[in-house]
Amino acid sequence: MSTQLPALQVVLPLLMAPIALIIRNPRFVWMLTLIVTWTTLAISLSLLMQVLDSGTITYRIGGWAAPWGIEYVLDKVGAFVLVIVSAIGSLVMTYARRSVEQEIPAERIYLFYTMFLLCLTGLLGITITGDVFNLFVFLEISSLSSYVMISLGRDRRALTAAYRYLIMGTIGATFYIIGVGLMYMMTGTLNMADLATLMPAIADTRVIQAALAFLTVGICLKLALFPLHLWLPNAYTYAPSMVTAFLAATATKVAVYILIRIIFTVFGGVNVFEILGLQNILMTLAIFAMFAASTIAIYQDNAKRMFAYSSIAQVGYIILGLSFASETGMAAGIIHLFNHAIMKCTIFLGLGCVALRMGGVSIRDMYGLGTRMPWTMAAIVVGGLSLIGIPMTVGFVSKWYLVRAALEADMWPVAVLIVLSSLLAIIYVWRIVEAAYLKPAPENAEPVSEVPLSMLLPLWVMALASIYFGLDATNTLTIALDAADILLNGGLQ
Amino acid sequence: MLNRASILRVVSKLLIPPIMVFALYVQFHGDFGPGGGFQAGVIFAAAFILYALIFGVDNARKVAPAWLTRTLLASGLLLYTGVGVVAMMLGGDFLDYSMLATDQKSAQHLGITLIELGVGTTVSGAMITIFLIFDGRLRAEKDD
Amino acid sequence: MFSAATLAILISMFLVLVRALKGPTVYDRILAVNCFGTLTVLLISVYGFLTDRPEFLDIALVYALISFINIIAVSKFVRFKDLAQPLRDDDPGDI
Amino acid sequence: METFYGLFNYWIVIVLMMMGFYMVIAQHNLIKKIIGLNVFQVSVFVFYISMSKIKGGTAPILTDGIEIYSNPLPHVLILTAIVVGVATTALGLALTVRIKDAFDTIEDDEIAILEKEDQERERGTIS
Amino acid sequence: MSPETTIQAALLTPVIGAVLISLCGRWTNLRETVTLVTAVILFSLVISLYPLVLEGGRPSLVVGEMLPNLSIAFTVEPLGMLFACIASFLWIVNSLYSIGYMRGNNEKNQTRFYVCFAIALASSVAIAFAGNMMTLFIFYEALTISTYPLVTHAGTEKAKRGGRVYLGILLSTSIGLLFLAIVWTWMIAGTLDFTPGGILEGKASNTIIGILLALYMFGIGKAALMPFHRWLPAAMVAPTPVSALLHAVAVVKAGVFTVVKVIIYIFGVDFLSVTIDPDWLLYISGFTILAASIIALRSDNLKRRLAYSTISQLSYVIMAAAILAPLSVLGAALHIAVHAFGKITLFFAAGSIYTASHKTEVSQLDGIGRRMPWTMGAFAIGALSMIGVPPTAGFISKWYILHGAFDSGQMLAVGIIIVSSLLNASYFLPIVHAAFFKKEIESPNHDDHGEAPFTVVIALTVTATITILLFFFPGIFIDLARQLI
Amino acid sequence: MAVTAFSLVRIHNLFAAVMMLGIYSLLAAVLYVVMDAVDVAFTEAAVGAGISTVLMLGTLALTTRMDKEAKPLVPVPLAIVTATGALLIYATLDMPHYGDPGAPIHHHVGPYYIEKSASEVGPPNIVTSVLASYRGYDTLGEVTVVFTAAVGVMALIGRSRRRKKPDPKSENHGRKEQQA
Repeated sequence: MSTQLPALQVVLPLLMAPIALIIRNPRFVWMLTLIVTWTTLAISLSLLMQVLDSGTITYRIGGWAAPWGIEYVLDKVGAFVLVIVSAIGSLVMTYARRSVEQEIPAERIYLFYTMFLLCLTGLLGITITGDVFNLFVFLEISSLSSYVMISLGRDRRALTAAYRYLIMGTIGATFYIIGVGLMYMMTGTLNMADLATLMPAIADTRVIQAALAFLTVGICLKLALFPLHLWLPNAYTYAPSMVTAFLAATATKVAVYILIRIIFTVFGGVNVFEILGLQNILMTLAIFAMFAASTIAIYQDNAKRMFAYSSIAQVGYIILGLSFASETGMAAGIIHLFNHAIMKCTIFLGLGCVALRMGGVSIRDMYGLGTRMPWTMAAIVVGGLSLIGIPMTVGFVSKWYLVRAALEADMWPVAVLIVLSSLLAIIYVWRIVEAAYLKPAPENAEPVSEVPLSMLLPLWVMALASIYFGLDATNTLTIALDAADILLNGGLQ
Repeated sequence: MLNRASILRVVSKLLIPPIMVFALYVQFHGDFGPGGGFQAGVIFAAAFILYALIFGVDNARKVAPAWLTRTLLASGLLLYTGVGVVAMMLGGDFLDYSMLATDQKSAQHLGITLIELGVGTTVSGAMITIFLIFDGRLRAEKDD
Repeated sequence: MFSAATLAILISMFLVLVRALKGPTVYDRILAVNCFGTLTVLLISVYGFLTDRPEFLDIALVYALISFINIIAVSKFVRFKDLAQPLRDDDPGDI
Repeated sequence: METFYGLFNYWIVIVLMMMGFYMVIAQHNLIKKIIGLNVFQVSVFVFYISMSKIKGGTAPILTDGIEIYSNPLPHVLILTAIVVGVATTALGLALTVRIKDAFDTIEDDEIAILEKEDQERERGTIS
Repeated sequence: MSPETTIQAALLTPVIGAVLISLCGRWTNLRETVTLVTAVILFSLVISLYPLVLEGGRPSLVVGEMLPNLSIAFTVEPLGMLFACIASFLWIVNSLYSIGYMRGNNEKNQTRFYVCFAIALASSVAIAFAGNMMTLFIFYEALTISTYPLVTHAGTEKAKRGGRVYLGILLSTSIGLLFLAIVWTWMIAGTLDFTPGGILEGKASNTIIGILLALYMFGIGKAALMPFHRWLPAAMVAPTPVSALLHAVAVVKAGVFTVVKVIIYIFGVDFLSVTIDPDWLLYISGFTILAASIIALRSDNLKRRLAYSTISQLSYVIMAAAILAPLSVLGAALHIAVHAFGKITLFFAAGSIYTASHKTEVSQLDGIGRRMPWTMGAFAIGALSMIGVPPTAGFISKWYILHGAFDSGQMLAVGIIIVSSLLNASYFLPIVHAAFFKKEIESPNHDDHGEAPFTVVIALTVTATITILLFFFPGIFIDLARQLI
Repeated sequence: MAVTAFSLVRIHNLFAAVMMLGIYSLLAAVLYVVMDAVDVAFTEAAVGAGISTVLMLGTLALTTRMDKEAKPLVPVPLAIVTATGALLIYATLDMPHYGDPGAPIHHHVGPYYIEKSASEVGPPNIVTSVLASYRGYDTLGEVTVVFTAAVGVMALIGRSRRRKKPDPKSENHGRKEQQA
């Protein structure tokens, strides 16, 4: 059975989506989804073990060999991202029930969970596939379902947010398709490994350069790199709490993963960074993202929006790490991918708890919550500290590696910028801390109780994870370093 | 007002069955000529949409209540995935049709037919659902 | 002969297109679109014979069909501003 | 001249694509944005199909006596892409309907104003 | 118990204590008993390692790898031993004092106070025992975060502002400069372990060493080198036991401790003196000493005056280390201890005055010595120690620093020390004088008050006594510190 | 086709725009036929000209029929579009010419399908065999996308079961309740 795991990883949630549609009963659907997500987590973990043991796994769908059929390729990066996505998915799902019951009309809950399953399918499918077109298909599955999930938010602005995301996302996907088309035109194949072998011979044609440009822009739209981020803040702000937690922790990460795949696998044999000055462009944009987004975040009154901007800044960190194109930088990017997923998930889950009890997540809503919802706020603070990069949290590990990568590349101004921008995080995180712990609760406030255990538990699992992986980062870092090594030196083996 | 549309009604009544047959033709003739599950699904849905256009969403809903379209929608996808999973259980890779029968060609043929059927079912279900919802919405709006 | 027919159809398609663009009334446009559909059907069948691939007739058939439904929808839309009949109060719902 | 004929097809497609793209980003009407998206995507499809064409080839349905067929792979891809496109359109339209319900307009700039008001109201009620 | 287990226990005791305290929050007596018991256990654990370290043993403990090739490790060496002894001992005294103070002033959120205090102590002990720069940095930040709730304890707008400055300066210097320096050091040296003689020798050019030194010195914001000293006066909004914690027990001590540690174990004294001879550090610390003293002279608020006095005293340590003579390094290590006892006495006294009479300004203190003889007596001793007058401990450390300065011919440092001692005298002695010899100003607002609560008086008497005892028996620290050179 | 597209850019009557989109789609389909992509043409005819139009009409009926007043060309998007277009045109200069049998795509994976599909899979329609067998997984994804869209539309604007007495709030649940 273990040889079938790569297929099961994606097919299981896919298979359960229509079943969920037939069951309809919210409670049962929730349970089904819960079981599915935990199973996918188990599968992804065992896949990671396999990959760590025996190297890259390939799986031929339909039994057709690679360039003719579609192939699954799972290397360390992929397996790592799979674990991130499925772990976040299962925790968020555990958390979801109460939050969803409150935020989504009862008769639509089962549709919502169906969407969630599909979104999970899409994200997992993107991660595991070794075919550029298949990637597009799964990208669309995840995107379409996330548009719907976002638009189910309670505020009417959720609709426009989803609409804008739809437009931007589709433009991104179409750009991606143009890029794929251009590549296909010059090579005649869609398989990533095959493309990688054919690429060096034709790398200096203008078609391929244009293809690279289109792919990069398309993907950057999806991952909300700085000037292309406009869809993100509203989408994260007005989406239902659990959707924000899930998407913030996974969707942009998977988009980054696509970028890694394209740049380092498909164009692996070519030094793409030198062809188009891509390195400088990405680095500049990343640094801009770090500063601009953090600065905007400081001025937000809505905590969700604040952290949405912070997400944009953090994506900047990841891209910055990648743009060093050194092993350390790459590892920094990958590790931050993981770490940011953990901390953002913590924060947004925490905000979801606040929303459940207070009905809103503006700074004003948090006055005095430090004593009224101590566990929730403490978890948010842990996530916030991690965002700043305080030692003993995951954020510190990423920052350490980023700075190291910058220094290794002899770019000490960049290193200085990295630490400076993380200082901006102090300011916005501390706005929350002050509101929660130093402001008194409004006088006419109704009594607020802590959220139920089913929500606290996943929240604290995430919070503790962000401490644990900050203290013991050896395992994750070993994987990240290996993965970086493979990407830089081996392509798809 | 509807009386004036009697020509339409008669013509439609005459047309709808052939359209459905044509859909089936497209479905199963996909191996030899253009066409296949997707197109067939759309044509099938088109027949239905025609019905709904002429006789109203209410009547259409009677023919295809929500549970039916929902089941159509789900079962197609289930059928497709099911084929893959069965192939997997028989020891092949996911969607490896050659596991379905002993002879390579007939196995492939069986597999393709089945999944095309799945495609057709889901697509027709989806199109009908989407259409009915859009138009149902319309009436609901006007009532308010 | 088929080539000549193709050419003729192309020309008429162009003319119809002009009408569809210029309007001026909605009905002009509907008619133009309808004509356009019919002409496409013709074009495809003629082209099928031109290249000796009779399978193309299937496509032509679908076109004819879709075009028909389309026109009904459009006409109803123009006439009644919507596409279907009133719902009753005990509507079972979509979801 | 040969270049011109050889690439003319692509150029037309690119012009079409860009018109669609322009519609998407410049139009304020939500429906027209979606129409633009459609135009954009259809042009991309045509682009794919153009590259699959081979001189003297014919439709990739095996028949006796025909040797050259056009490349079937782009056709398959585009079949999928079309479906994805229509799915996106359907969702986009559904969203538009909801937006119309909620904001009573489908003009992007008017919505932006309404949203700003929302935001101010939010601040107003809390501060 | 093996030394490893002892280290483990010493690190865990305050953490467990914190948990217990938070559990006992509802029963105040139990809560405070737990605090005291934890403090006593911690101290006995720390002191039990003392003989071993004195004999030259360096017990160490590796907790685990945090990053590849970079572990969280603890090693007890003399300087750390010194710091840990001071911190854990003063915690006992400070707990006693806080009980009186917190109850006397009816402070809110007392449980949170004790919990954070215990965590801060845990971090301090971890800093003291840290075996490499990474571990030290981790707990350095932990200390910052855990003291933040203490600084903002009052929860008022003013407290919030103070907290902002406190956290802003400490975090931004540590993340912005210290962190960079650490990463850079690691890249150059390939290790961060504290090694006698330093780890940087021969690995980088003099310019880079210079830049690194600057990054470290300014990055360690807790050492309050100007211009990053603003947090100390800002943190004065906190209750007095917290100020004592900041100034004497943990925070600033952790800062100067780190400075000394970095100079000795990262750069290496000999290496520094032959490569770059950091005169600028001497100038800056000298400037800080004088400037802070002058500001202290001009402040009327007692605690503010004490805060600036701390800033100036901290720079003594930095300057002593920067002289790079063996004896002055010894003096630096000693001064950490001496200043701790002297300053905590002064703060206890200030808090005691506040508890008893709610007076905060220097000008209100006329004649108070007659009402609160114990308090003001202790204050006088503390002040003398700050100035460096025998028979107080301050004399000893100043003696060594001066000695070192003479040895290495740093006449500028000698001059600074002498001038600043005069300044010290001129801002402390008037207080003592006024308290005992001026007539009390009659004011209707202040009704009669006597001495502060009993535990408070005990605490400050103990620290004052030790300040004097240290003059006569300095061996306990000197023997340790001698191992550094 | 260009004419149609251009008119789409300028036209302000949404209804007319939808009609033009239909024509545009039909034209595309004709092009597909000419370029030998019969299956694609089939789908485009069914979807682009049929379903899309009907859906658009439905939306129009629910919203509005007229766009706002005419707008001049907006510079920023125009610049973006021109840049993108220029990049593409620039790229075309290195492209294999239209219909060129020597182009790489006619030499790698494509021909394999043409040669082997009959023996490996069976159906004479190569597109079908590629679609359903070689790249069957893509098609599964495609079906899932359709499924997603349908469920999405249900979730977005599906009506819940009606009560005997229609309550306007339950219809547009959420949104208006929020407003109220």
